[in-house]
Amino acid sequence: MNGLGLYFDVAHLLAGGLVLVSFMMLYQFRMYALLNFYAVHALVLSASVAWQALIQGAPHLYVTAGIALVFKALIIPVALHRIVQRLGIHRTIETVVGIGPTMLAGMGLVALSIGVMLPVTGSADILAREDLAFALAVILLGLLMMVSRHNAVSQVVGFMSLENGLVLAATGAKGMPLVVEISVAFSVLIAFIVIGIFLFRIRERFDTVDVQALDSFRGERR
Amino acid sequence: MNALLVQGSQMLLVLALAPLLTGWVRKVKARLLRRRGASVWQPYRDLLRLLRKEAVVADSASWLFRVAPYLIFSAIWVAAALVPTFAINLIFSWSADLIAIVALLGSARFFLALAGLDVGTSFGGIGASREMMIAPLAEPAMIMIVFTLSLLAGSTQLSSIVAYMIGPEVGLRISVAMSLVALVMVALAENARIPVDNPATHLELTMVHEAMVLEYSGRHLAMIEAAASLKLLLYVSLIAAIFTPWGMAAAGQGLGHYLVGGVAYLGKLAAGGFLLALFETSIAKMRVFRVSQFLSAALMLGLLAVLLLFVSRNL
Amino acid sequence: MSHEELGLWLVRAVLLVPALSACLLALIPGYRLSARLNMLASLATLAAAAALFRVRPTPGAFLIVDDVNVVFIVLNTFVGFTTSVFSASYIAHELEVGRLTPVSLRFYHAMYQALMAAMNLALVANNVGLMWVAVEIATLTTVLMVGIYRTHAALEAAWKYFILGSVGIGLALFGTIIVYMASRSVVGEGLDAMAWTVLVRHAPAFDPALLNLAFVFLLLGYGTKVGLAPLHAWLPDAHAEGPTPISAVLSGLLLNVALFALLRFRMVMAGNAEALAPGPLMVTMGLSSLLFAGFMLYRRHDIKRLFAYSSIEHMGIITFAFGMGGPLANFAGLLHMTMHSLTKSAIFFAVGHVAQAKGTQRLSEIRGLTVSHPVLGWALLLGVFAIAGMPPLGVFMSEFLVVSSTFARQPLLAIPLVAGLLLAFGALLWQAVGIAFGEPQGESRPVHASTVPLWAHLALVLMAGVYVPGPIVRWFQHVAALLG
Amino acid sequence: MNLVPSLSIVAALLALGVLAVPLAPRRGGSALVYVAALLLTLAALAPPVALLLAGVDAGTVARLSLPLGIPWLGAHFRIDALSAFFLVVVNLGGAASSLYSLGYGRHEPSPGRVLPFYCAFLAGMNLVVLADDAFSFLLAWEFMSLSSWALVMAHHREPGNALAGFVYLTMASFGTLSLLLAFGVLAGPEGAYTFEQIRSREPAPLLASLALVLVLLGAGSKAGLVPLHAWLPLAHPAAPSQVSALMSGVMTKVAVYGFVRIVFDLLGEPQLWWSMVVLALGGITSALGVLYALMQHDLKKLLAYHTVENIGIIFIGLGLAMAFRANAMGWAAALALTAALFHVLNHSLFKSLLFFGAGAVLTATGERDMEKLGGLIHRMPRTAFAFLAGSAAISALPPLNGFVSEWLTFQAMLVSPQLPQWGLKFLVPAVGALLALSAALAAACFVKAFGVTFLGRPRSERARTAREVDGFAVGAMFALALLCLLAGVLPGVVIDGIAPVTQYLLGGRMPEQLSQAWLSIVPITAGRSSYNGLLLFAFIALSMVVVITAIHRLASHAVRRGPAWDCGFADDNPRAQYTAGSFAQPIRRVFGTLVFAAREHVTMPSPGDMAPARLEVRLRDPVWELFYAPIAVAVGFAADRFDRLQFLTIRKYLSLVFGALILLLLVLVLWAR
Repeated sequence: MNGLGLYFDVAHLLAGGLVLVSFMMLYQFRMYALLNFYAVHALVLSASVAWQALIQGAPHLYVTAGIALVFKALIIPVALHRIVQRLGIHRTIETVVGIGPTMLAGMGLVALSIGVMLPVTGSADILAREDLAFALAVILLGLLMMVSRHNAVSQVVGFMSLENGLVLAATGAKGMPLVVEISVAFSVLIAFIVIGIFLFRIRERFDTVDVQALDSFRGERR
Repeated sequence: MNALLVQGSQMLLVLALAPLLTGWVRKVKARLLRRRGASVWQPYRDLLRLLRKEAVVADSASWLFRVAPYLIFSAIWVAAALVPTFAINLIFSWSADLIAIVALLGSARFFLALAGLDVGTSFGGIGASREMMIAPLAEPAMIMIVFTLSLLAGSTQLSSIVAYMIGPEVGLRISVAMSLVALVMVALAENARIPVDNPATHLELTMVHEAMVLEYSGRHLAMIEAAASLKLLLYVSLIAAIFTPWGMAAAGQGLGHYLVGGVAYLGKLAAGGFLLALFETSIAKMRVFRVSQFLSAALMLGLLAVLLLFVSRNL
Repeated sequence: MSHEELGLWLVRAVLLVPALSACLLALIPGYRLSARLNMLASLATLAAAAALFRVRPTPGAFLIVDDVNVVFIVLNTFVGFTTSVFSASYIAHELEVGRLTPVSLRFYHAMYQALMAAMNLALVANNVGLMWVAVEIATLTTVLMVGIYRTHAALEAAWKYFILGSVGIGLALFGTIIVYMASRSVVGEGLDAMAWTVLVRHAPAFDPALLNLAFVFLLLGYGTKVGLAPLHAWLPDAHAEGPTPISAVLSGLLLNVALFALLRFRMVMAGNAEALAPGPLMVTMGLSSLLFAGFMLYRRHDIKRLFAYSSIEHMGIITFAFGMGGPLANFAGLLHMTMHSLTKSAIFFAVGHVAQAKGTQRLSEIRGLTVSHPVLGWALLLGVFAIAGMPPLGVFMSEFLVVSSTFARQPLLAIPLVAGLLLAFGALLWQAVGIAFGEPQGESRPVHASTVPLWAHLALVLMAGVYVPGPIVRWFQHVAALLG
Repeated sequence: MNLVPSLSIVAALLALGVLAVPLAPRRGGSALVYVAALLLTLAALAPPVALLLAGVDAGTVARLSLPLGIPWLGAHFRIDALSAFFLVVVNLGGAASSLYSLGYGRHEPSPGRVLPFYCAFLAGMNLVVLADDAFSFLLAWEFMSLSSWALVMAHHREPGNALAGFVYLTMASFGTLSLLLAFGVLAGPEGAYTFEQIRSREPAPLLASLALVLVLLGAGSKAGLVPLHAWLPLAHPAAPSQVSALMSGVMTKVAVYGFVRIVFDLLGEPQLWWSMVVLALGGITSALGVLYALMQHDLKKLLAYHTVENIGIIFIGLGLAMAFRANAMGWAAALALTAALFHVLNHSLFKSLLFFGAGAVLTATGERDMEKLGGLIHRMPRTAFAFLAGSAAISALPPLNGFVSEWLTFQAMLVSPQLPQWGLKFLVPAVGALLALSAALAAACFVKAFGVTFLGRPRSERARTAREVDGFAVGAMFALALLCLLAGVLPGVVIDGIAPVTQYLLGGRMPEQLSQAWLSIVPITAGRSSYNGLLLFAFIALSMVVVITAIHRLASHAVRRGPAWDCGFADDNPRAQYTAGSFAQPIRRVFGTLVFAAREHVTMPSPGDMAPARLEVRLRDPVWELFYAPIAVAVGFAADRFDRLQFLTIRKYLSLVFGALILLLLVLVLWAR
């Protein structure tokens, strides 16, 4: 069982690394740094997926890993760099609460996700269980990022890290069908969002689709 | 046939005696005030004179104005004829119990108030309005008295109540005393006597009954006056029959009993009239809006009488 | 052709007819022709779906037609068809006014069929993953259609819908993954571990903790699509800013499809004795939606947003009913779903014509409709009463069953339920009285409205209030028993 | 006994309602519909009358179930003595109203908004009474509310009607939901919704009490028990008058039916405190109802408030019946229930009559405000006569019918000392005082209503030029007036007609009345109390005839017309008359200061100033301020607060989702512990 132990340790390490990178993303208050860390996030994900493909003997997962590597670690960060430049978005990230409390909340979320996964025993194998706990933590941290940042781009980054958590979970579930399709679908979704941001010229906030329309409309004309 | 005769004679008796009682009260009042006063027969003369006169009816009056006096008179007459005077258990006495008699008087008042409104003058309105303020307080008080009596006697029939009051079971009861007081108060209010109303004045601020009938003249006024007398007689008879039932004849007893009953009745009327006059001369009329308090007191007394009944006797 | 084969073809027809016509419609320029084609395709789909009542294929790895979904498929295709009829007369007016261009119309029709295909796929999918994909496609197509007017408001509504929907999709996916993990250790790897039929059969052996976690994510993920408060935010704006046929389809169908997905998972949950009872969660979400929407209804100024909130309210009631469970409440929930789709889409048909006739969606400018447009006015009023649960219309029966059975079992839960119903009723009544009665105001353009779909829906709702056909009752009862 | 005729008539009425849609705009269409409605309601009278006349021991019950409604249950219908009695009330009112509308309906500006719903309303009321399972009952109940709501909204352009309709239907919905909850309790979690099943279930005492409270809320809100009456004086006057008559005279009785059916028939053995609650509510309702009525200037509103009072009287009777039943005093319970049901019939007769009269006044003058009427007795003598008869009847004046039922109620009260409970012993006389008070106030109120509207001199040009209404309307009013008199002088017929109902519900009945000497009515025994309306009527009529003949023969019959005496102040301005407001002023001062916090404010111009003096009266509605306003304020406040959620940013909405997720996960963690 030594081999399995190694497999397990590496998978564990990579998944844990993903959580760590998520935390580091939470810590950033520079736009470009954030984007760079997102690239790292995607990179770690790609490695993790590739490792899963190896140990599960599921070659199709390499496709997912490839998507993560090419699309998420390269194309998207570059595109977002461009958008930030082109649209003249502020280089600093405005947070809703300070970085410190956000980090604390993040710790709480990790504790929560472990607490939720603790009662899962027996039937589910350990690997999946640990993986799932990390994936859940990544998802929650991604959500936290979305709700604690004012900038549109950092919110998109939050969503993308959330999605990375999903892919982590999906690949961790051994033998799950449609994983590749799902990761492709999500990539399309992200592409849509990024294109949307570009098309609608969403500079500062998620909420308004045009700078001219700022605050004039909030759902209902009074 | 005999029974019908007795009932008929009571009907005529009340009609005949009513103006006399009014005259008697006026006479006593005058004497108490050290005036000589008109003859006790004066009311009869007044009525006859009024009957012979032509009636003057206001232009704006409707048929109701002309029908009402007869209606009022008939209702009160029927009611008065149903109250035991000299004998109980007359043949038609069961056609209306005490509640129905109260309601008959209510009918009369209803039409009197309408007649007051009919011509469309302020006086009629003021009278009707005040009368209808007094009635809603007097009637519940009356109903409470009825409750007390009928709970005691186990019946709302006047004849049965009287029979019970003659009987030995009554005893001295606080409830009975309270309902007597309440009944007297209600009677004063209903008959427009001092302190509630003054039958002898035409001062607009104080009038109630007289204001309503101000437009009446001739035979219509005669009917109204007769009805008022009958009503007074009714209340005196009622109080007499319930609280001093002695001498009352029962149905089917001989002529002698009826005669005794009749004499006793006359005596009771005389005493009642005297007391009324005495009371009226010794008290001042109250403001209209004090009347409500006066009658609320009667109502409270009546209600208290009912409640005390449960304490004093295991019903 | 054997029975089995025929059934298989029918299911394929239900999926492929709309999918292929979506491609075809994307190529056809003329709007009249494409509107007709749209109707024709919808009718064909409806015919195929109706035939599924009689002929059913055995469940495969990907597709399934069973008692649980057959009524929804037929309902889905029926409302899809009537809406396409309504859409034809609605779109003509929009073109005249110039709110839509021929190009965007081409896009609109293609998307309409794509949406139908996606919803049908979500309903017939026997695979949780496939269903997830279908719901996602349906969401994306509606996002595109909501933004079709290209106004700021429409774009913003679409954007909001897109972002919130994406997060919902993510949560639902996570739940789906967990379900797979729970079943994998029992059923083994592969497609089987995601098939409904298998999941329901093996549910008792699943790890309850995993199921619990999965259900939380599924409830929130699909609940976002259902529009449960506090996940509802996209719903009112998406309804209000998109074309009205899309509002009708959103309220009448897409919400149902999402709820249907939840129901499937609820069945799995109900199968596992140790798992967290899904009831309390659903009851809480249902009640909060009901009460929240009830209050929101009072301050609405936009007629479509008003009815969108009413959809939230009704989704709350339905979720509550399924949360309560038991044969009566489940039956009522199913009936309520059906009635709500029919009624709400009918209301949106009426509202679409009304908004065209008055040239506005603002409630304050829509007054005295029964005077200025008697047919539309009375139909709208009837629809409002139907949705408010007045007899003899269908919703009354389901509300009767929900309330009375709840009170007999959990009196304390019935109090907020009744309060919410009354609250929402008061608001709807107040708004409806303003719309339908009083002196007519504002402009009043002639509208060549086809009210046939509208009346057809209302007639069905009326019929269901007094008489529900036997076969449907048996299906509902069977499904209610399955739901536990 | 067969249910098919009754149900076919309901179906025919519904069909007529549908037919009325195309018929309404045509000439003569409205008359056609009303004739059909008249014939149908008359036909609907036959089966229940036959059932009631068949007598006590017949105990006939007809059942029918149709495959409608809740599928596995079907729709059950049944006619028994109780439903038969109420069918008579409903269809009698319906027939009278249809007859009235034959003429009155011609003045309807928008018949299309009245006719279909009128027929539906009649059908709905019939159906409530016939229903024999909870679903059909509530369906018919709410259908009845809905169709009457549509009728209230018929004149939707008049100010205030929208609010009236809103309050009405919201309250109706509240009532229906309460009843729904009550049935939920009664039917149990398995959904035993037919009345047959409910009867056989024995609910636990606590649950039964819960059901009673809910029924009081549900049926009470429809009937108009204080404080649930708020909708009634808004909605009843807003409808066209024939509908006001139906709503006040008949629909509130259907609500009473609902109460009786559930409490006496379905709920099993009553508990003692139930009767106390009902009695107290009845007493308060009757007194407050009439006080409200006295403060009104609007003729129809006044009548509507009077309905509240009469409902109070009916509930007093019902409460007494419950008290006696709880103590196994069947005969006394029968007496009290008979009194209540008698009053149900009476009120349906005279309230319809009075609303017809008000409708006639409204068509003739276009006014409901009494302060602008007056002197109509000269212009509309027949309407005035009928209205007078109705006023006398509702004021409980002998020998008319209103008195009989109140008399019976008093008789039932006088049995109360035999109850063992001290609470009831004390409560009943107090309620009796309230009843007497409200009866006397009712008389005052109708002196005001009749006196100010019909007597005196006209206060406006329109009143001066009013024209008598058509023959159908007058015919309907006279028919009802005649029925009021007949029920008053021959009450034995009605009491014997009610006997099967009490026999069915309580297993006891009042002594047979038609066999009593002279057709007197005897509630318990002849020695205890008796009343003979026929004799009283004969005596009064006879003595009137005798007196009038005697005086006209023997004394004077000359009449001279002259101007009214003006105290020397010659200003014959009709506005110097007493008005409704001034008439009620003494009562307002006596009762109003306490109940309505009535305040009078006099603005007297300074000497030499020619401005008119003003007297302002401010009344506060305690029920509205205590119960309804706070709810409205709370809902408004909450709606405003929640409304902010419509205007959040996407980030905040996402935070909501995030919060919900965290919350649920926390629940999960805690759950697993």
